[in-house]
Amino acid sequence: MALITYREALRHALAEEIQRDENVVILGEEVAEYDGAYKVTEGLWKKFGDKRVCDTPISEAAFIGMGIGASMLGLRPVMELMFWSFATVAWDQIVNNAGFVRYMSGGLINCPIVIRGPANGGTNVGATHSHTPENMLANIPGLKVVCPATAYDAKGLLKSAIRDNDPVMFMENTLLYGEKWEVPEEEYVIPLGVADLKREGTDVSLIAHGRAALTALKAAELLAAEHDISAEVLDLRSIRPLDEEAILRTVRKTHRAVLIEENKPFCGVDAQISSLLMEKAFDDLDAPVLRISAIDAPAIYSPKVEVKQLPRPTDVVAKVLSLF
Amino acid sequence: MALITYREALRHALAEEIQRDENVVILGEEVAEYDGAYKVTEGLWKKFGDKRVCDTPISEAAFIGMGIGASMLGLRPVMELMFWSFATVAWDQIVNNAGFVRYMSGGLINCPIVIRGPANGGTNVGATHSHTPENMLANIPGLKVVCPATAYDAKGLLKSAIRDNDPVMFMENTLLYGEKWEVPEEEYVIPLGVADLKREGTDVSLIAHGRAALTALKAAELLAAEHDISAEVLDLRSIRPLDEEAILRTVRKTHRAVLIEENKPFCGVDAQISSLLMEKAFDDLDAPVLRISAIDAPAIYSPKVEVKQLPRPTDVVAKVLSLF
Amino acid sequence: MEQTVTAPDFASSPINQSLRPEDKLRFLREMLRIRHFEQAALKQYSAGKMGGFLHLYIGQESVAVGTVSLMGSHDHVITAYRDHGHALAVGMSMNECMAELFGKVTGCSKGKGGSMHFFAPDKNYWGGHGIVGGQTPLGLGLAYGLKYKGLKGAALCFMGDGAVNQGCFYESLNLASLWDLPVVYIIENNQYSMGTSLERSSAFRTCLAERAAGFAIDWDTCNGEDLYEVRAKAQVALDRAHGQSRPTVLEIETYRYYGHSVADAKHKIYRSEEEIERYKQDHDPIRLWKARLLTEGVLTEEKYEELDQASRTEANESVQFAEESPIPSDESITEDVYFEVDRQTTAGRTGRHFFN
Amino acid sequence: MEQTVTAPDFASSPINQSLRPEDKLRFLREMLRIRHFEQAALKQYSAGKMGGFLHLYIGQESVAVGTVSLMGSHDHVITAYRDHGHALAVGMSMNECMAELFGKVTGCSKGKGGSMHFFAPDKNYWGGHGIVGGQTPLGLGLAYGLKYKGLKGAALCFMGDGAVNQGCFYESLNLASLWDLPVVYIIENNQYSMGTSLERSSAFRTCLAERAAGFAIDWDTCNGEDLYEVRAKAQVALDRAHGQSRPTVLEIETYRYYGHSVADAKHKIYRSEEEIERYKQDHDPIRLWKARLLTEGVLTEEKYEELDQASRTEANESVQFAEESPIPSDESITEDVYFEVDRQTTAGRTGRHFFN
Ligand SMILES: Cc1ncc(C[n+]2csc(CCOP(=O)(O)OP(=O)(O)O)c2C)c(N)n1
Ligand SMILES: Cc1ncc(C[n+]2csc(CCOP(=O)(O)OP(=O)(O)O)c2C)c(N)n1
Ligand SMILES: [Mg+2]
Ligand SMILES: [Mg+2]
Repeated sequence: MALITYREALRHALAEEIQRDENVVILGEEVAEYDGAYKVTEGLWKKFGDKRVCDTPISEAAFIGMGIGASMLGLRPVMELMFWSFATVAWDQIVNNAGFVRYMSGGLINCPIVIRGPANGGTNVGATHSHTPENMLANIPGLKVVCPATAYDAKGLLKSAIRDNDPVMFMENTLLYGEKWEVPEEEYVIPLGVADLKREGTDVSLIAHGRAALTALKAAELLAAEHDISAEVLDLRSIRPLDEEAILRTVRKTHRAVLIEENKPFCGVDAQISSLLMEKAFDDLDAPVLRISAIDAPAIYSPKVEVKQLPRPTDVVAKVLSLF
Repeated sequence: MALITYREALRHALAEEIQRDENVVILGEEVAEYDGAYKVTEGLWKKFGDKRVCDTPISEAAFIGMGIGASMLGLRPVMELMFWSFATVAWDQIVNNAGFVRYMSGGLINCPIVIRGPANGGTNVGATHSHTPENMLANIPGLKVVCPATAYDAKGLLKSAIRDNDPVMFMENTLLYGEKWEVPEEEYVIPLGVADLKREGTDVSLIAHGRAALTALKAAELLAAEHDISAEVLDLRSIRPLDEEAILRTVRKTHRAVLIEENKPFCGVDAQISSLLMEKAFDDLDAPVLRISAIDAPAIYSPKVEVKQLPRPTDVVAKVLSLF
Repeated sequence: MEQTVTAPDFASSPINQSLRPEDKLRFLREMLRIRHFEQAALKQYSAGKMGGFLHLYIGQESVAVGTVSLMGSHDHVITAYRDHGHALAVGMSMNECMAELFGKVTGCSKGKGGSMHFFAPDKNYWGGHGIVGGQTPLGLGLAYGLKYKGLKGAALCFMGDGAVNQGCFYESLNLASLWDLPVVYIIENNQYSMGTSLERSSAFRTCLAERAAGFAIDWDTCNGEDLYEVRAKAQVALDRAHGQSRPTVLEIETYRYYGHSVADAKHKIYRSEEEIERYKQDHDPIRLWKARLLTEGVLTEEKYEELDQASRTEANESVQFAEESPIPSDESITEDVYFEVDRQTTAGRTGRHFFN
Repeated sequence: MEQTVTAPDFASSPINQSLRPEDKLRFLREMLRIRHFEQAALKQYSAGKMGGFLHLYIGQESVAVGTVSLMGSHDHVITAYRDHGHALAVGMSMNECMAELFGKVTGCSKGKGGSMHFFAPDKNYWGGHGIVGGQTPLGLGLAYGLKYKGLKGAALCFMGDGAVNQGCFYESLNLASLWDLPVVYIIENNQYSMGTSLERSSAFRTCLAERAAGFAIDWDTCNGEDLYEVRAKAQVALDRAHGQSRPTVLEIETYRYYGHSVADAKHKIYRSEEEIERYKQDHDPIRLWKARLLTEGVLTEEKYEELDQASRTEANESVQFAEESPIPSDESITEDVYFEVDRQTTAGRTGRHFFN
């Protein structure tokens, strides 16, 4: 297996799907001639040309809406938001059009669109550029939300997202673009709605998504090495659909859970996971399910401080220890 | 005490605050000459004139942003969204400007704005007009979110919201505008962040906000009358700040809780309340905390069916009974 | 648009000259269908048979009928919440429309969309959109999709005079012009956005459509009371879309007789009864079209009565159809949310999609 | 804007004629301060002393300095993320700006905003906004606030040539015109939005500012390399704001020498090195201003060296200041979120505000 970056994995997924289906088109700011602000689409414009890879003006409401309209006609647009933070100016299109058009038409209209881009803090770009809206968008029935943590997951999930006939909000992470993982050469897809048990353990379940899953893995290593605690790490990968069974399975095994996410705490995804465990695993729990989220303030710029605003492995370790 | 409608209570609060502070100005679509789409501002334009009560074009992004800019200069705009659903087109302004400007300026700039309007389903206006975004906006540190359930609360909370020096998202309910409650003639305010124990009980805590609090009250009556179960009803009133102590107090008293909201379930406010109870009341609970939310689909139009999409007293009763 | 001394007679424009008598009668019939459908709907609304809002199109019928009459097989329509007229004009049945208003399972959206959200993709009709201006980027997307697929078609995107103050419209204009997309934005200027007159909502030089000039987009204005003019001017836009793949903004002057929605109790306060009466008397598109056809000898009073009566009957029958249709089941609340779930594909069976 | 045969000399316009030599030297000094501040910042950025983005204003200095030089006590400024130039021009110290870039507690935003989010409300400077176009409704709000309070002032709202394609700008134009609000939208047209040239991002007739015409707003274009012209044209807009409470859109042609941000490695690919060189040689606002003042006899080479050196020194000292300043405490992460909490008012002490 080749060791490739998260960025390359995404690019390969895009290239493969462009080749596979003539209705797949990539649209977004700087995705074509500039090769992408974060170089995810590097080389694709050169390879596939103007029609399939296309630069847009800075008009998220219009071009996301345009993609939705085109998807209603049968195209499968893969729209890049330079940052998911910029979804704030296309919120209406995403929620009311992508989210609801199928429902309001009684199932007559589909919207096979993917909206993708990075959604993360930790890069010192300030509060306006550090949104993690997976919780808000997963609140909307009609939308699907995916947050891959590794190159392998990113590729397999993006391919599924593009083939999915419902609108998929695909949230990447700029801090991971340059990280490498093993990715098979042969084609594969990862279904949406299947969590990945990234580490087995017996004492506590660390449940996370996106980059927080990697934080959890590091914490698990520390717990094993320094505290003799065997932590299982479940990466949700897909927020909606959600792999509820996997969540219940791990908690019924370890009887303890710590939920980690980089979102802000109030009504974060982990609030939902916690309430799920409350409802369906109450008797399986030996201790309360605890949560670690970003420190509850807008993203601070100061680089040395922002790193502490997001959950770190040591934060997870401390939280886990408080359970024993 | 006079029996007045929720609508009148809001109107009185607006009129009193306009008279109290020359910086208070009401802005929104049809709020002036038309007397308000839902007649909340009826008569205010006639009484206070063009300067204080002002109709805007259908440009939510611009006029909400304008209100925020004006609030930075010291005005205290009270902006009406004809529906909170239309916040989708002003999402950037609400989140990034109102929510973050104080933080990003290191506390140099304040944003004493109120954005108010109805946020509810149940009126057969379809998915685009039935948003309940209290969960999403309470996710944003920097914003405050209030959801009054009665005329008394609406008046006292709106007055506090207008005097508050932070941005307050004030969510009303068209189904309540015409309902009447006792409201004192004398001036009063209700602080944000204080829940209201609307009914005392011993067996189970029903925790809710907005119209769901009234549903909970009706359920409590049914439970008492038909099942001899004594339910306590806590109305959160304010989502952020949140009266955590009151939540813990009631649950530590009854040891059982059912959470009711009209929001969609995934990452709804009650996901947060459940996770709070998980973390801080785990040992106090005799049963899992259960949730009732709107049925998880975009709001259906069909009047006879939509009424079943939102939590009804009988749904609450059934859920409570499942705990015993 | 400068006022010319003698107004041109658009009856003589090529697209109208080629009309056969039966075409002209069909337009009359279509306008009457809209009017009678809505009058029946209004009656049922008042009788408590439906919920939510009901935005009537009555007074504006010539716009939908005139423009839609030009559509070829690759032309598409999208509009706002005042959508019954366009729906019927593209050929939707009164039954499915009335049933939708009644919230019945036989409605065009199975009772899920309601008055503001009618759809018929099989008739190139993409709704019915409740958020003011929200349809404008979607219309752009239809045009983009047509161009992408290499089809010679256009997207007709309708909007109100108030909707022009939503920003996404301008973003769409820029994209349409920059990318040569075949979209025709039709501003149905009925002079009011709810209770706000045009002058109180919008700053402009001569008209709203002129705002398109700044984006290097061709624009025109049009007297909507005259079906011939509507067709003639809309055809210019369609030709531009089909031939040059260029957008147009066409502002059509029109008028609504009823309130913004049926719930609008103030509509005789923000505008005078005389104004409404004047429009009904002197500018009614059906009345004018009828007079025109009588003059042309295409129509007789008897034929008019026949058409009028037929539409009335159709409307009444649609009420009965709606009345007798079943309401959606409780389970249907969570249907039509996800394609994959509805079809029970592997994707739809993987993971939890709903959270009650 | 038509090309006139002999370009007018804006030195002779009243607002420039009244300038004293020391004013002219002050403008030079301000431009040099911006340039040296940013060059120092670039060096520190490359040395890893700061995070995030760094969008340099170098090449555009005449725009901020020229326009801000006209501001009276009730005039206000708001801009986008390329905000260092405006910040220094309104009188912010290099220390607080550099410290902000370093993420230090002594920064203008206590290290919370970073490069894109500078603020100094005491100097009528309202930021520094990261979302493209997001400042345009806020600028409208400043103008509205001024008018509401009965103050004779204006809001200068700066934006890029790419930002004109955000819809809220047009919503703002409509409101500004409809309500006679004293806002001046200044498009700093540096010909690129990131890697996209003007022609690839925007459809227009003669220029971007002309889009304002559709909203019945006065507009003009301006050669930004000439400080005199910037002042003369901006003064017309300010007079209109102050005297008639009317908005203006002023498009100022300018150029940035560096990439979109320092991270923009491709900026010599989407535009040619020759193009950049040509601007530096023939259109540099500082070089041109220097030449002008030398010609006018207001400046000597020695004086120039002195000013240049002073700005360099100030910049270097600001680096040292930033370097030596403390970083924010961990607790400060949750400070400055809510006024009421920070002040520990009753409201701030009631209920839970934070949820970790
Ligand atoms: C974004 C948004 N803001 C406000 C509304 C409420 N609203 C619905 S229709 C309408 C008036 C629209 O007027 P116009 O565009 O002229 O269309 P008309 O009703 O005259 O057909 C308003 C304010 C809405 N649906 N969406
Ligand atoms: C809504 C939004 N979309 C995209 C971006 C990313 N972005 C930041 S600056 C920029 C280019 C803006 O160009 P222009 O307005 O010409 O200003 P300039 O950088 O030239 O000063 C882009 C695309 C953003 N910050 N906000
Ligand atoms: Mg109208
Ligand atoms: Mg630019």
